[in-house]
Amino acid sequence: SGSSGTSSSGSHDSINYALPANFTPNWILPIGTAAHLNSNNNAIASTLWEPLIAYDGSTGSMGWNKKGSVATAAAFAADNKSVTITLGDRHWSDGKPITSADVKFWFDLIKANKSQWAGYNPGKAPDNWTAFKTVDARHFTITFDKAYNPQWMLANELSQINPLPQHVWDKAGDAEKDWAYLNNAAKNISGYATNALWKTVSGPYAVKSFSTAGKVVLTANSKYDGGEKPAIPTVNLLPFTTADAEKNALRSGSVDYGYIEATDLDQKASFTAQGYTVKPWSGWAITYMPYNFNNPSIGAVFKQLYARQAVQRSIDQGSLAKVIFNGTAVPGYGPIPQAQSSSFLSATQKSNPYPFSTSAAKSLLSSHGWSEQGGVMTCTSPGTGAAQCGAGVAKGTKFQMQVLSQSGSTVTDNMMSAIQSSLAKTGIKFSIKTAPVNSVLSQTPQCTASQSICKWQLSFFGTAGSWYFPAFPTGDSLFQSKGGANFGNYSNADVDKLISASTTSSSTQEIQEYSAALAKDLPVIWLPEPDYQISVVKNGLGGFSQDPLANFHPAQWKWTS
Amino acid sequence: MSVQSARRWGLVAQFPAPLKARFARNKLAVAGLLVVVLFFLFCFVGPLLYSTDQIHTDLTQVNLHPSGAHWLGTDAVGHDELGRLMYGGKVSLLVGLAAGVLATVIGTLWGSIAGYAGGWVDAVMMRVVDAGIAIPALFILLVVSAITTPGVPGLIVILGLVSWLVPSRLVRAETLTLKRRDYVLTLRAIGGTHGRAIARHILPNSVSTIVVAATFQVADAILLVAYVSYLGLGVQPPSTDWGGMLSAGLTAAYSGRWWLIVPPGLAIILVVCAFNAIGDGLRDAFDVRGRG
Amino acid sequence: MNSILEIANLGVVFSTESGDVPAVRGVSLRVEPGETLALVGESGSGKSTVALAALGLLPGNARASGGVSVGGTDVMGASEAELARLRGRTASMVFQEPATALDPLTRIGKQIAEVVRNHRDVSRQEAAAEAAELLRRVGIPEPERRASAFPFQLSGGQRQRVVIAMAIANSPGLLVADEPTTALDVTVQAEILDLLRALAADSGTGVLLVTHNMGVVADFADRVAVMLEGEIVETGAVEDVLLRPTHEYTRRLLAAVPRLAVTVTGSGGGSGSVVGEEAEGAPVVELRDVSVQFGRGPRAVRALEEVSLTVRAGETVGLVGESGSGKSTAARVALGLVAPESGGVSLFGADLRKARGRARRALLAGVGVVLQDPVASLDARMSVAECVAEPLRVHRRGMGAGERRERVAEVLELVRLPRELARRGPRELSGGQRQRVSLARALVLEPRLLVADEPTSALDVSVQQTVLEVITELQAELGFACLFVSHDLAVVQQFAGRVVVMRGGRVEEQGPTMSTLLHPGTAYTRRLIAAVPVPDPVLQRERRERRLALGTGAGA
Amino acid sequence: MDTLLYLTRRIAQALVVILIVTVVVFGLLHALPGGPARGILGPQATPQQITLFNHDQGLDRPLPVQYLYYLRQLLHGDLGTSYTLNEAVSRLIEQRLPKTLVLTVLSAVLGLVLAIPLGMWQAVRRNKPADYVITTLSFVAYSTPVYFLGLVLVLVFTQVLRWFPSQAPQGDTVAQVFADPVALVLPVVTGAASMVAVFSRYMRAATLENLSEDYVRTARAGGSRQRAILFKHVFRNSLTPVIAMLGYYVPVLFGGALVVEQLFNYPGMGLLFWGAAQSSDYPVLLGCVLVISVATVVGSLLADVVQRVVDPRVKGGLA
Ligand SMILES: Nc1ncnc2c1ncn2[C@@H]1O[C@H](COP(=O)(O)OP(=O)(O)OP(=O)(O)O)[C@@H](O)[C@H]1O
Ligand SMILES: Nc1ncnc2c1ncn2[C@@H]1O[C@H](COP(=O)(O)OP(=O)(O)OP(=O)(O)O)[C@@H](O)[C@H]1O
Ligand SMILES: [Mg+2]
Ligand SMILES: [Mg+2]
Repeated sequence: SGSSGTSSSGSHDSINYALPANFTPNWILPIGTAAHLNSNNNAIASTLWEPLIAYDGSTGSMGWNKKGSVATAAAFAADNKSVTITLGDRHWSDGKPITSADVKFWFDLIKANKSQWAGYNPGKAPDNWTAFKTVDARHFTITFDKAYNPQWMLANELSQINPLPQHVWDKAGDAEKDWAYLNNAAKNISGYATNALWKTVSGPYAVKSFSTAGKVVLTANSKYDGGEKPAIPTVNLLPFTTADAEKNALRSGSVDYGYIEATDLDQKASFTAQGYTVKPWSGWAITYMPYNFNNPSIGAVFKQLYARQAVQRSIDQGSLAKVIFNGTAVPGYGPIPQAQSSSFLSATQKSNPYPFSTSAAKSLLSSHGWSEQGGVMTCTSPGTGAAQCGAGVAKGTKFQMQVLSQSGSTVTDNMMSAIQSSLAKTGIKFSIKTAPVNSVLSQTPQCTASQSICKWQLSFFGTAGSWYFPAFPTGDSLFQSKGGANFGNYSNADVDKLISASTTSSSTQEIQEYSAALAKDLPVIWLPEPDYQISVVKNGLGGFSQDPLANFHPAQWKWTS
Repeated sequence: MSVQSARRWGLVAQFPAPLKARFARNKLAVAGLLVVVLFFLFCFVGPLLYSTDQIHTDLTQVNLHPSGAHWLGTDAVGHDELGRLMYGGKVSLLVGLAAGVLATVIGTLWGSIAGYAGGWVDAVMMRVVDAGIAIPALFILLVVSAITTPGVPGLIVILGLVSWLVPSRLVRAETLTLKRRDYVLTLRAIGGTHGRAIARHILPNSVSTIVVAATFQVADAILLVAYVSYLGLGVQPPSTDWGGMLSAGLTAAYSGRWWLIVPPGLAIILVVCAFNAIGDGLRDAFDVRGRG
Repeated sequence: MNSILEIANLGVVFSTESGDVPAVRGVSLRVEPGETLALVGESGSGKSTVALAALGLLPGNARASGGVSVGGTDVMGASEAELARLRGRTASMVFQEPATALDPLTRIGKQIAEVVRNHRDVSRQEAAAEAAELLRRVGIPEPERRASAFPFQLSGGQRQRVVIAMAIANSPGLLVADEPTTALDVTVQAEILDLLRALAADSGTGVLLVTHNMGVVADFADRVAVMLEGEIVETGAVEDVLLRPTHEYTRRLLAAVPRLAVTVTGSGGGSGSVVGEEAEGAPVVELRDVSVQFGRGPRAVRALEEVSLTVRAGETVGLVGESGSGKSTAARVALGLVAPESGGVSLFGADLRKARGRARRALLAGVGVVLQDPVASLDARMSVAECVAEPLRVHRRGMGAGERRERVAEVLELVRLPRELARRGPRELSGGQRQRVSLARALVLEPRLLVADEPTSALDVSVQQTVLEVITELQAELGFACLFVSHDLAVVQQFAGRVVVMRGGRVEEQGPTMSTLLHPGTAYTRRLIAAVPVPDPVLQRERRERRLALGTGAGA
Repeated sequence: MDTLLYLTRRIAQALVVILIVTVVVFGLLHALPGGPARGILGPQATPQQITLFNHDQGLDRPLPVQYLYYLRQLLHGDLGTSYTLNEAVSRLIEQRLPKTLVLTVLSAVLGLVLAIPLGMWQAVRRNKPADYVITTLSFVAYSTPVYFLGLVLVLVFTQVLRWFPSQAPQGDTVAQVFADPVALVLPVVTGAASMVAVFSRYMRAATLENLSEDYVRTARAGGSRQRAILFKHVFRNSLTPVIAMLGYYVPVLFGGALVVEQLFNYPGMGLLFWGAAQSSDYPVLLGCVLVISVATVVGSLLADVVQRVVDPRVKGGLA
């Protein structure tokens, strides 16, 4: 029925929540391949099957939200090589208790099918979990291959575990067959509301309807016995084709919880007048443009730290955040998210080692053998000496680079224009090519100089933030040599050591050092981190804070007036 | 007055007198011609009189209301909007004109060869055209723009390549009738070559069809540039075009920044209208039938 | 006075881009009930304009002065509604072009019924029945069935009959017929004239007949008015005007009319006949058992079936036959423009289909071509000089510009066209001039073969005469072979040495012109000859009687 | 018989066209650098996951093999499975196509219903003020980018006047869509605008041409009134060339549908196509292009057939 065409739920028995533009929910299972498990599908799945350990920012600060978790305690052994977890006294919606067997079921599924699993990263979970030992129905122990930082282990690995209703889902008694069976069942979207498989839930909500066009209606799970009792009986998750369409719906009042774009912020008053509150939702993320260090023409220049400094000093993050983003972005100077205060952030990163100054940038280049020719800096003094361009930079090399940037956002386009303009003042020519974000990602792979695909120089896919971290912001796949998402092949042995140390040692010292080292070494061009979204919330809806991990938690939503 | 302004336009000057007169009688067409000339002056001469920095952004001067310093205000990165209108107009007009002409040239060659050759050559060539019409232009645009950077020349080629199909059908239809004309047959009967038949008879006689098609192609190409920019595939900064300006301005629609939307919107509408009116006028002028 | 049509001092001026064209000046005439007035005169003299003015159908750019009254109604002053009441009832009109005069998408029965219902309050069924009856009256077989045909399913003659049926649907007092038979061949023409005559006799309808065919005038009219440059120069009874013309122009006009010799004593015979009968030259073009089919499947048209004919050097062969009999197709096969399905064609003794490249061009260099339609034969975007020079550009590539200009001027002179014409475009010429340009182009290379398809069809009789004389002279000089296609037997008789009569794609008979046309071997040829009207009212009356006695079984 | 022969020929031609389309589209897609995997799986995907994805989707096989495989699937009516949407492409199209058809067919019908009388009226009033006004308006309607027009309509009618809702009907089925006719008004009007402009021009030209035909004079000489001539004769004769144009207008309609669907939050084929293009979802892209090209080909086929019905002359003409 055309419910969203009419006004929002005045009754307070329900809420209309706008999903991000052009996203349609299409996967119910909390396990699956990377193609299926994006963060929004994940958020819906976690309201149906509560995670073992909810380690997120939904309580206002980053940490373990015990009310939203099945586990009540996790005791690490003194050597940090194993953990023993205690389950709460909880039940499935069909009345059966949640036991260690349900966790082991998950554990076995993932172990047996890890290559298919979205969360898999070689060497990490489940590879570094060597054994699962059931102690009793509500206690079990997981053993690791070596000692780990408990906070990291909780936040980034154990938080991925999701107790599953083994008594309903374990049809074959064989992990591989069960995986195939469950994934197959999940391929039938029209069965999501009817298939008995999906009726046994542990979370605060169950699916009432799940339309193939993307509208999902959740209804409170009356058997829920966890800590996050749902306050609103019916939750409507509404898909929108574009942000504009969503904003039109907002303006006509048919959405209770929606979003606007940075450029709309000056219409704040009109939304306030309509009974909304505008609440920016910042993400636990960083935004950057990777350099392709292996690019055959400009890679050698990128490898020079002074050159990267000159680029970084030509970018006025303060003005960008204030003017282009209308204040809805936070300058970021290193690998740790800066919108939230955290113990991971180093003073060096926080204080911005390379403040904006095109004249300083220019003199950096001039003092390394570059001079301006026709408005573009050109290497006139090649060589490896202190006042020379550096290894591999040939005479006559022009400092010009091209970014492959994500299309479809006015703010991004404006930011690129502004960056282009300020780089030009330094004498660096910066040209822009845009493509849909998927195309950008496809065209900016890790590569070696001889590959034809290695022509890319800079890449930008961070309109909504480039990289969302799990609760513990390590850089292992981002900045470690050969890391899976180290697109530009950045490589620095010292940094590699700091990254491994940050996950194994139990202090935050190492990660702060890592933060400082990368803020200084500039593995990428650091850019302002935009808010995950600028929420527009109906007055009277409260009782929650917005999770920087970019998940929504409907159970926390309440009508207060 | 209007006849004179029509005469000043080079193209018209080459047409035989009655054609010119007939064109001049179509008031909309003359108005269209005037609009096009004015916009060309605006975009190509205007910057000499009203000079602005369209290369650098100025984040201290963003979203300013129209004022003495900035007649049409400034945009979200601090470009003077009036200057930007001239700057973007250059691209829109240039790309529109060139792409329209390119499409017409390709279409004319393809259509006249297919129509003249007939038989299986025609069948094959026309199936290709059918397939081209059946593949959404948007798809081609997306794919091509993912492979190469659409600079101005690139954009011209891409738009030309997606829009030659309609003129090729028109020219083919024209060629099919022309090649059966007795003067072509006479030429063939005394041993004249195919090349001569196409070059001396068929193309000159389809010139009205071709010129009219070209005018409409130009109008369509300007619209297509705008559409392409809306989809994020247009020219890149610091360049811009009216379509890009308009779609960037759309987000300001609710913020009351009319000066970011109305000028590029009007410019597109006016110029496309103008080219359509010119095409219409030319068609009327070439059409000897149905007069009076 | 109770004239059905009375035109007093009519003047019509057309406004065009290039200024005003005074088409008609001070024309006065009247038509009495039951009488036929023929309006004749040279092309462009304003005949059609007068006819249109009679019904108030002048185009939008015309300004008329003077008075036109039909059955007492003042046409000039009448409102559109009054005119609508008048048209189709008091006065109606038959137009020249049967091909385009009918709505292609409406069944003919409905179109006729529409005229009936425009003026009479009858039911649909009654109107339909009446339409069928009208179709029967105009001689369309199986009228009930044919009423549901679309115009494209009818032949030209049948279409013209439908237009006539519409015109007589409400037994009008005045029928204006603008060249009602020019597009039709002689046999059909004769039938339609019979039909109109019967109508005039039966219902006392006055007829204003516009035509350039003196035979038709002689056959049909009671009185004649002769127009020249927008004015009437002579009026009188048909015998007087045709046999004893007083105005100099009328005399000139009549003198140029080719007369079909119908008795052995007639002089007839042009120069062609001198060489013709011996037929000793080498064959220049030869068709052997040629068959041609257009289209495929059930709609295929067999245009030629096993046609054989030969044209020898120095000889003129006339190709005659009713419309659609395959004359033009045969000519096109000879030129290599239509590939025969079976049979062989040789040109100058060589097989054109086997010749390629240089050899082919050499063969074709000896061919001169005049195709049927004078308007379509010249590229309107070229000047006359360019048109005529085109064969030179194709075959005499080495020729200098000056030399070429000289040669073009020479040929134009040959066809009696002034040099100044060379710079004009074809649109700026009269029909007759255009046809001569086309002839000049055919002659510019001094051909060994001239294929001329109806080279005089669009001409005034006077111009026609000039053109034929030119060809005859040149042939005597150059000795080329000539294949001459025409449906005008009188012209062929004058001009060709041998004649080939075609019917339905086959050669009906062939032989020396004189003997074949004076003593036709087949009933078809006899009928064809009998249907040709002669421009002598007395003689024509006799011929008509004889033709009717011969029996015109041939339904169109 | 004749018609049957003609139809077989046309259908054979159509199949050839569609085959060409698949080759071109398939070739172009695979000419894209990088392949879809990284785009689909996101920046966080590991190289192993990318290899696995490419293997699962058969993208690691040689291109001709992939194409033949795709063709074989196609012959079995299988359009593949979306990379991202967790649905078979055929199911997606089955869900989306009817919605888009509702929109485009309504727009086309509205467009024609307005354009045809307008065009005729203009022809009758040629070069009179009314003609100039309508001509100018139709030029403006044609020249306004659809997204701009849509924006203006939304702004005026949903935000200022609040006459219509800002979204198209949100139902998933055609019946649900029709249940909310008020919400259909703006999207349909937006889609119809350029249609009215284009087809009123065609109709005007065709009518003008027919008005100068001889048969009009014949009818007038038979005493028919102007009105009767217009409606009985000129109308039908002018309509045939306009119908012929309709077939080729199908892709344009789809292009317009994309924008309308975006503006009015109406997930149909246009958005499916756009989304697939944005996310490198090859099977969906291929499916959409195939559907659009089949629609175009079928559209022109239908236009021809309709023309044969309306115009008896065409029979045997073109075939
Ligand atoms: N609609 C028109 N506009 C301008 N001039 C016209 C128009 N119709 C006819 N004329 C001109 O008026 C003159 C008379 O034309 P009309 O058609 O009456 O001649 P006609 O005697 O019927 O000739 P034909 O024997 O060739 O049919 C011609 O010079 C012709 O060019
Ligand atoms: N290109 C064509 N396609 C189909 N049918 C044709 C074609 N050309 C001629 N025909 C048909 O072939 C037959 C012979 O035509 P042709 O033109 O040779 O006749 P004709 O004797 O020259 O007639 P006319 O005296 O009218 O010029 C006619 O039935 C005609 O309709
Ligand atoms: Mg006439
Ligand atoms: Mg002929």
